Amino acid sequence: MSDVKKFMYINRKAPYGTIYAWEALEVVLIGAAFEQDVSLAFMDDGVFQLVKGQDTTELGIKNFSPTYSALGDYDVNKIYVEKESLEARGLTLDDLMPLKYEDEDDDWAEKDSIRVVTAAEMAEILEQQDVVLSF
Amino acid sequence: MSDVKKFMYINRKAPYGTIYAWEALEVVLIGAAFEQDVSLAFMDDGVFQLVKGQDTTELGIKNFSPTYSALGDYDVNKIYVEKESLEARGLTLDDLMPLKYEDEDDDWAEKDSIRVVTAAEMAEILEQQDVVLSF
Amino acid sequence: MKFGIQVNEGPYTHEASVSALNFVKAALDAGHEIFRVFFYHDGVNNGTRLTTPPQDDINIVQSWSELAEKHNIDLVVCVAAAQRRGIVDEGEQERNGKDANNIAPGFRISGLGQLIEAGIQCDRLVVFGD
Amino acid sequence: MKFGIQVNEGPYTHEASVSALNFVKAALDAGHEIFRVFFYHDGVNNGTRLTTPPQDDINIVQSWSELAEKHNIDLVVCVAAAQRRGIVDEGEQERNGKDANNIAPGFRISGLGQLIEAGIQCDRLVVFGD
Amino acid sequence: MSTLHTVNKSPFDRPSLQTCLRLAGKGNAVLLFEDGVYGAMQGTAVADTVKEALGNVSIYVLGPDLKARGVGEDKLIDGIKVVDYKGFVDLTVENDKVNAWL
Amino acid sequence: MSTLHTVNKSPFDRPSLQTCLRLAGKGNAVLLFEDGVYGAMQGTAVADTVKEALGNVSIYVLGPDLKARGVGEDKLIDGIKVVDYKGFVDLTVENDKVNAWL
Repeated sequence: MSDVKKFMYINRKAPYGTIYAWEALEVVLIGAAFEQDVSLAFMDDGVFQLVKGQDTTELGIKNFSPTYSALGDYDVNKIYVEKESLEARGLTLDDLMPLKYEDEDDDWAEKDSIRVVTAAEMAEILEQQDVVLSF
Repeated sequence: MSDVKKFMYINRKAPYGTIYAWEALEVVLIGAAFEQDVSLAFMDDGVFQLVKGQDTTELGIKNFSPTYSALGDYDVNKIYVEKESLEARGLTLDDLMPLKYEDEDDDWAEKDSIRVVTAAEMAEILEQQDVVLSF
Repeated sequence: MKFGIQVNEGPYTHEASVSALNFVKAALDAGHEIFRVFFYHDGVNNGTRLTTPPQDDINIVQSWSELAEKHNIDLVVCVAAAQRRGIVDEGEQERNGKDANNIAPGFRISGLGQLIEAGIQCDRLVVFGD
Repeated sequence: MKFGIQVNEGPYTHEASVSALNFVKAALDAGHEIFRVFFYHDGVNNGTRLTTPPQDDINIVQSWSELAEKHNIDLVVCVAAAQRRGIVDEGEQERNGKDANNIAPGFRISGLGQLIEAGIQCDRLVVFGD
Repeated sequence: MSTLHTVNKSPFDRPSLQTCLRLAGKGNAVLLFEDGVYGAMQGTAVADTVKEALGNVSIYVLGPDLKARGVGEDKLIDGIKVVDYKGFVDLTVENDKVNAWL
Repeated sequence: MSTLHTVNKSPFDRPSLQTCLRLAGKGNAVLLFEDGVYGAMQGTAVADTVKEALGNVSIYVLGPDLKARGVGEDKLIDGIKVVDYKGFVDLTVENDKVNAWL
């Protein structure tokens, strides 16, 4: 096994109703400092975490959704969203925040971090991981 | 409104996986001392609470299922179980603990506390309540 | 109208505490009475003064304490649920031989009868949970 | 084989703590090494010494403490999750100006890096949660 | 007696909404809040069930929870009414009791 | 690489089992424990889905959790194997990683 492991963070819960989404993101941010090969997967209600236009002002609690946009700066840019989960919830890529990163191997071109994948593709991605953290 | 209120305890969660079933039962036992008109409803995974033959020895945690059999002694004898929830889980009345009570208005005859009701009947029973506690 | 409130989940972990806080504030604003807030299950964790939430987020425990003081609201933590989860006041500390307590200002620990009483006395019982 | 264990839920509320305890015991019995148990989310509530569980039920906190002492297991409570939920050791007590602490014997409070490190160092990471 | 049913669970994660709609009496009111607000969205796998239920019960959704989740009011199923916390309190007063489908 | 998937949720209460079976690779192992053991029962609304999955993955169920819930081994879907905690540990060793479907 090489020194670098493939870490996958699986996000399957909606934001705000419970804290899992936010505390998972805190792990991802800390984990980014360890220079492993990091991916995030969003499926089931986890896809709701990425919906744009979140505004928690009237609830009086912290809106943590801007943090997703900062993931690219932490070199976290492989964000897989399951197509089947989006469809069951009436969502398309256009409903999600446009997460970007700058590709240092391609003259710092700005690219999309989010990749919508089918269940079959997601299954393959999961197979390739070394460590899976679930939230 | 009369002095006696109709209290309904709704149980919709499986036992042991989470504590809701057991802590709900603790409320029912304390509530029995207040001489209100008490009913219990079991639906969704709550019907699993009443399955007979529970044995937690190998898990090393408390088996609270014998407490259901004591409910009759606390004058808690209206226990409604939704038919549709049983059927979806492959269960019949025979799979449940035989909960009994002695009817003081009928020469202390031993009677069954559990009544399997359809969703439509359950809806009517819920309509008649004054206070609903949900677990 | 007289309201009883039941809170079944801990702060931050579940939105239930915040929903209950917002509901109680709106009910008070509309001139209703809050007879009691009863904390059950993990809801008892609303009553610890040892939390240090992030500075950019709501301080839920403090919000309850302030609300209780301002509007004289009865915040009751269930004793049985509290014992399982380590929420302790001075009386419980002594009774159970503990070397510390962690109850927050404005909260008191009492029995489940206080929940039933709220159900009997109040015009409405509203449950917030998971 | 070297195991890392993550526990995401509080004792009693969810079976996760008991499952993790039983898994750790079975792994030790089979001759494996437990590198670390990391308590996250409500899992941090496993680390309070202020619980008084019913006498006819398992004492989960004490079971962790005994296991840690007997097998020298590293029980780590996440500091960020602990601050939100009021789990405090002496260092945190001082740092956050609290008047008490409640950490149980054998537990220590540290950062999320300890979880990532467990993921890197261990042959297997097993997560227990809700 | 009229009942206010509250649903705080995502209909994609728990059976709460489905069970609530199966057991709510005719003319009752249902309030979707917390993660329950996702049940008010158009075009989802449960939208048809919810639309059908509108013939039996009144359905409300809590605005502050919608906004937190980025769900615009233009995304809601026709006939569902948005209320704020004051409206939530009013609903508990207008009905005789509250039944929380946790 | 072979994966052990763990499912600790009732298939009637959460989508965990369904999602796990949708995303588990061919030849992977699935362990049902805690409330997840209800997914191993015959004659339920999800039993056909589970039976079908047995063509793709191996399914195990944790005995101590079955007993706690009063589910006899005679009630299990054919082909599901019962393991104890030692067997759970062995499964995590035999597979390259563990994926918990919480």
